[in-house]
Amino acid sequence: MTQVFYYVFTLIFFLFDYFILAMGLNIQYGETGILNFAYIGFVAIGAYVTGAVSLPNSVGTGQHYILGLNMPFPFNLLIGGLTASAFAVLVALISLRRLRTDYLAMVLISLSLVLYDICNNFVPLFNGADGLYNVPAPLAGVLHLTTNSFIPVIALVTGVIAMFLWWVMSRITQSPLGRTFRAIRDDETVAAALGKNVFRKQLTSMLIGSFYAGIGGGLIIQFGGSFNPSAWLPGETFVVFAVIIVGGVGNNVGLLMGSLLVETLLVHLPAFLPAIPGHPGLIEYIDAMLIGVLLMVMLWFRPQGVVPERVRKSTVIDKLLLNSNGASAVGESLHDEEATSVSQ
Amino acid sequence: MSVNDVTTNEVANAALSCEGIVKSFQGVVAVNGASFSVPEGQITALIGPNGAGKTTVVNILSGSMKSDGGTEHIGSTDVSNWESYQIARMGLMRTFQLSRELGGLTVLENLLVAPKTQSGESLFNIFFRPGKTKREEHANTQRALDVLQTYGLYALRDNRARELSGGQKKLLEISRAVMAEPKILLLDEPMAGVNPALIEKIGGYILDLKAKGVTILMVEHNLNVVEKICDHVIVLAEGRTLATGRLSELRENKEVVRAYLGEVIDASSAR
Amino acid sequence: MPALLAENVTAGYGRTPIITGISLTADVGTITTIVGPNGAGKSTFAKTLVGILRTTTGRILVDDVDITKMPGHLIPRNGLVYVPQNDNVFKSLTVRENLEVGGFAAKGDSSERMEHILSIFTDLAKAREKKAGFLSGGQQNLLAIARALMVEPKVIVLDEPTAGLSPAYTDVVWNQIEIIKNSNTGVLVVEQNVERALKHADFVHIFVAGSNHVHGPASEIAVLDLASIFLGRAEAKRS
Amino acid sequence: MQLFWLSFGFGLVTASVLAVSAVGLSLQFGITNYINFAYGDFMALGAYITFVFNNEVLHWNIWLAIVLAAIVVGLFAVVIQRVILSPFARRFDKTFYVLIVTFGLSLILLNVIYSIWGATVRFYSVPINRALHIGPMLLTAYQLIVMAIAVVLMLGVHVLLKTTRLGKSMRAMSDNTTLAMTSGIDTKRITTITWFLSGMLAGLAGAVLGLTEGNLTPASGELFLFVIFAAVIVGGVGSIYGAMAGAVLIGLATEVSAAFINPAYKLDVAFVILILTLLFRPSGLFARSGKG
Repeated sequence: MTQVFYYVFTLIFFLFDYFILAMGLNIQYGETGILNFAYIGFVAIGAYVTGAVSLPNSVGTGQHYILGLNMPFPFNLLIGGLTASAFAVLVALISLRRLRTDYLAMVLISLSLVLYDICNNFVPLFNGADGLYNVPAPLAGVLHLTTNSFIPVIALVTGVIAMFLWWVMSRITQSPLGRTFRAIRDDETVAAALGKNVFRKQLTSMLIGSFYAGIGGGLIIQFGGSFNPSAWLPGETFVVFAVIIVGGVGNNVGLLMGSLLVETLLVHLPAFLPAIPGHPGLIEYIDAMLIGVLLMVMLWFRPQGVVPERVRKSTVIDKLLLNSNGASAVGESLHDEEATSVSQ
Repeated sequence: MSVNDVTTNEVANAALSCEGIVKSFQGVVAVNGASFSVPEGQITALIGPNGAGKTTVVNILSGSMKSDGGTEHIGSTDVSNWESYQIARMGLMRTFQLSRELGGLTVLENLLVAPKTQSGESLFNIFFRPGKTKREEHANTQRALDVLQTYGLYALRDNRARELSGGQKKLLEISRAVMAEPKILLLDEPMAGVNPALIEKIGGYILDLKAKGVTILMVEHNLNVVEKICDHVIVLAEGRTLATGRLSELRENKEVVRAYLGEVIDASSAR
Repeated sequence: MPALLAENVTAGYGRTPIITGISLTADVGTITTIVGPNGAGKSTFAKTLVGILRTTTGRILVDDVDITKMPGHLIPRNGLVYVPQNDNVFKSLTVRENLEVGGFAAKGDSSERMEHILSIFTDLAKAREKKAGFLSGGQQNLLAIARALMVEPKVIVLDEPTAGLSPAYTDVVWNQIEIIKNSNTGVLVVEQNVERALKHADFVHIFVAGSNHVHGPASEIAVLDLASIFLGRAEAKRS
Repeated sequence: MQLFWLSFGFGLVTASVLAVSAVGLSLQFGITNYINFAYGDFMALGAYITFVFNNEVLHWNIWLAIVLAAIVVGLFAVVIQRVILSPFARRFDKTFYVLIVTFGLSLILLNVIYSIWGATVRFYSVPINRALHIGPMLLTAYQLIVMAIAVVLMLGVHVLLKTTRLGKSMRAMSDNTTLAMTSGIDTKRITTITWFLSGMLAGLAGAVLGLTEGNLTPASGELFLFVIFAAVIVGGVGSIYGAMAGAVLIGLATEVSAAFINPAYKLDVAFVILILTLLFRPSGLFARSGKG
């Protein structure tokens, strides 16, 4: 019974964590139109940095990493997110300015592989292929948690962070900045002709999205206490793409749905199935195939996702304005005919 | 002040001018030293036969395309080869020949994108100066709704722009540019593919803009329209400025007729 | 029987038709031109003939073969070739290779045909091994025409073959078109330059707003008030 | 100096594998105008099918196995193009979607390979091979044969493109698809053939990669993919000869640098060259002329 209880919280953790990751990729791909195939690399940076700054001095643990600051939660997480952001801006500065979509995709996927290669081989950075382990559990000391009772707590904490980040993201997507992002996604040339500094806005979008990637990654290492290169092979980026495309590009509720369908139900639930005897890992492989197939089927039959992007209606603002200015109501009836007569 | 005064004084009153614009695509010359100036507060037509380089000139003037040579001034500021967004911030707005609506945005949002400086476009302001952002957004929305009313798109404000008809997209294109409060407006064939009733209407809108002091340069090949609403005409042929003046004068100009109908084959009549 | 027969053709991009109910013919040994103001649908019509755009109504016959629904690459094999206005050569291929590609759809020996064509297009013969992308605009247009001729077409459709060319080079191109006409081929030219169109054409169609209600032998069209049609002073009337 | 020549020899071997795979990728890109992110998995598939023919079941000669595997992957590529990629490319006009689909395809194929052959490292059944001294270089007979295959294939591709009707049609189509169609080229047929060739080269490259590296793992193709990207971008995307030149440059640079830095990072050298190229000559060092 308790086993099931912890499984459920593990699923809840991943639901919220991938919701965070999906929001980050969505602002880049769904809102701004940047095809970031290196996304998982930024997640990894967040995870490693969060882990590295939370670990105590390396003496005795046998691990190699840069700092040993033993930083407490949530500052470690924040540092992880900010580092991922800073790195994303650096990458964008080099690659985003004049590359067409497919060049950019090639460069970013290459970057993702190179980061993987370096982290896997360069031991002094993040302990090479072994990765970081024994990362202190957040709040464990404060709340006197055991290995098991820790799981519901971190799931809850992640849920709270996800809700907060959802609120932040809604503020951004509903703001003029979010609108400008979508204008760039729809037509860069028009956005530029309207006086928008497209490159700078793309940088901003990369910065925001990668911060989310970093936080999501940081939470993963806090949850598991360890993180190594095999957790973030470039194909993992695709899982996040699957989450946002299945759920609904450009809609935060859709992203939560996508995280539930893809990450929770497809990726993690089958992990608890007993292995098929004689075929270790087969379930995971089939699982990954299913994600690929699901994404293609969705793209073909329902490209807008389970919960499509909302039409941002003017009614709310309109009501506010109508109170101060009655002219709009008169205008509506007058202009209805005109608008239809224009159709040709 | 009459139109003639403007044309004689055009250098002094030029809102926009260019000198020796050159552009070629893979060895094929599209614009070959076009030079002209657009008098302030007037409607100027840019006409010429197919392949004369009109759209390329508009693209270069608005910064959507880089020229191979030549200079451009807005007022007295040298803006040669500035980025598109920098030119837009100087108050020059353009429309596109084939309407380029921001398809995923609603009609209202298309307009709301346009105002040049919006404090809500900064991450800092969104979270730390929400009041200012909100006030600005409300003012912009009010103005956008007014513009939509003026252009007969009010009822469609919540429709996705990609769902509009061809004519409605044309109107959206113009109203979006107007929303940015341009000093200079470049219209690339605003009447192309538009039914006669709507041509009449768009013509009226353009005259209204002129009355508000907007300088307009429009590429147009419907010469009836040019005759009715334009003060001044620039004829472009083979990438060069062939003539400038009023349409009635230009109709008698042999070179202009030649550019439209082909060179006069009889050597004696060909100057 | 005309080499090319278009009957009641309507076509456009998406749902909106650009050209409506156009019928015309082009005969072997004659030049038929299509003139008209910008945006009248001249190029759209040319693209519809060769299968880049599809008709919504009407039919197109070449030598009595119905090509209306035929896959685009089979149309040249049936004797109808097209020279677009822009991007009309394979830029990274040499002049010779461009001609070879043109000859793929032809029956019989195309190397002989190529020598014959190069003997007419002397400019191209000199640039045989040059990449087409490095030719001047005028030379590219000539190469495009020469490539189209490689299939020994019954009808060749030229979309503004002299647009953007200098007057001298315009002469060169028209001379070639005259030669083509005399080699047992029907020529259909979309032309901006009305004087030229009238000088060389046997038959002229004037397109206005997507239809060709003014048409006739060049001599009849020449006496119309063309300036009024083009510079938009009044409705054109047949005299 | 001896170390230099040794690594130079390995560089030529890597360049050979790289050239074959980069040309395969470029051929397909030129025709369809989108990048196939599953290309690395096509390679891995080639390697494992070779393994099946050579070792697991049939015990055929390695070269025969490679050739047959290449043909199988070629046919497989055609099926993938017909059933999945081409419908997506026709339906969505933004490249975005097709790129994501090929990315997804890559995930599927990788896991198919894992499901069938597992994660264990596999080896071809080939006799142990003593290295031969070729001038200052030290190479095995297999490595020499791989180099010879690459040279022959590159010459073959050159002859195909420059002299045959098929090759000229392919080049014409990669220049301008509509014009090719109105000139009488059956663009659908050319696309199919190109995918077949591209798949064949991928399968072959994957197999010889396994042979030169001495082992095969399911992810080896994907890891090699970015080196291919580096070669293709450095050479100028879409240019076949650029891809060949890029392959030689990247192949030599990665192996020669491995003589002087930790060999674990030799592939990252490719990435550094890629970034430098993008910064200073974004259209590639050997960008094709005559086309913008």
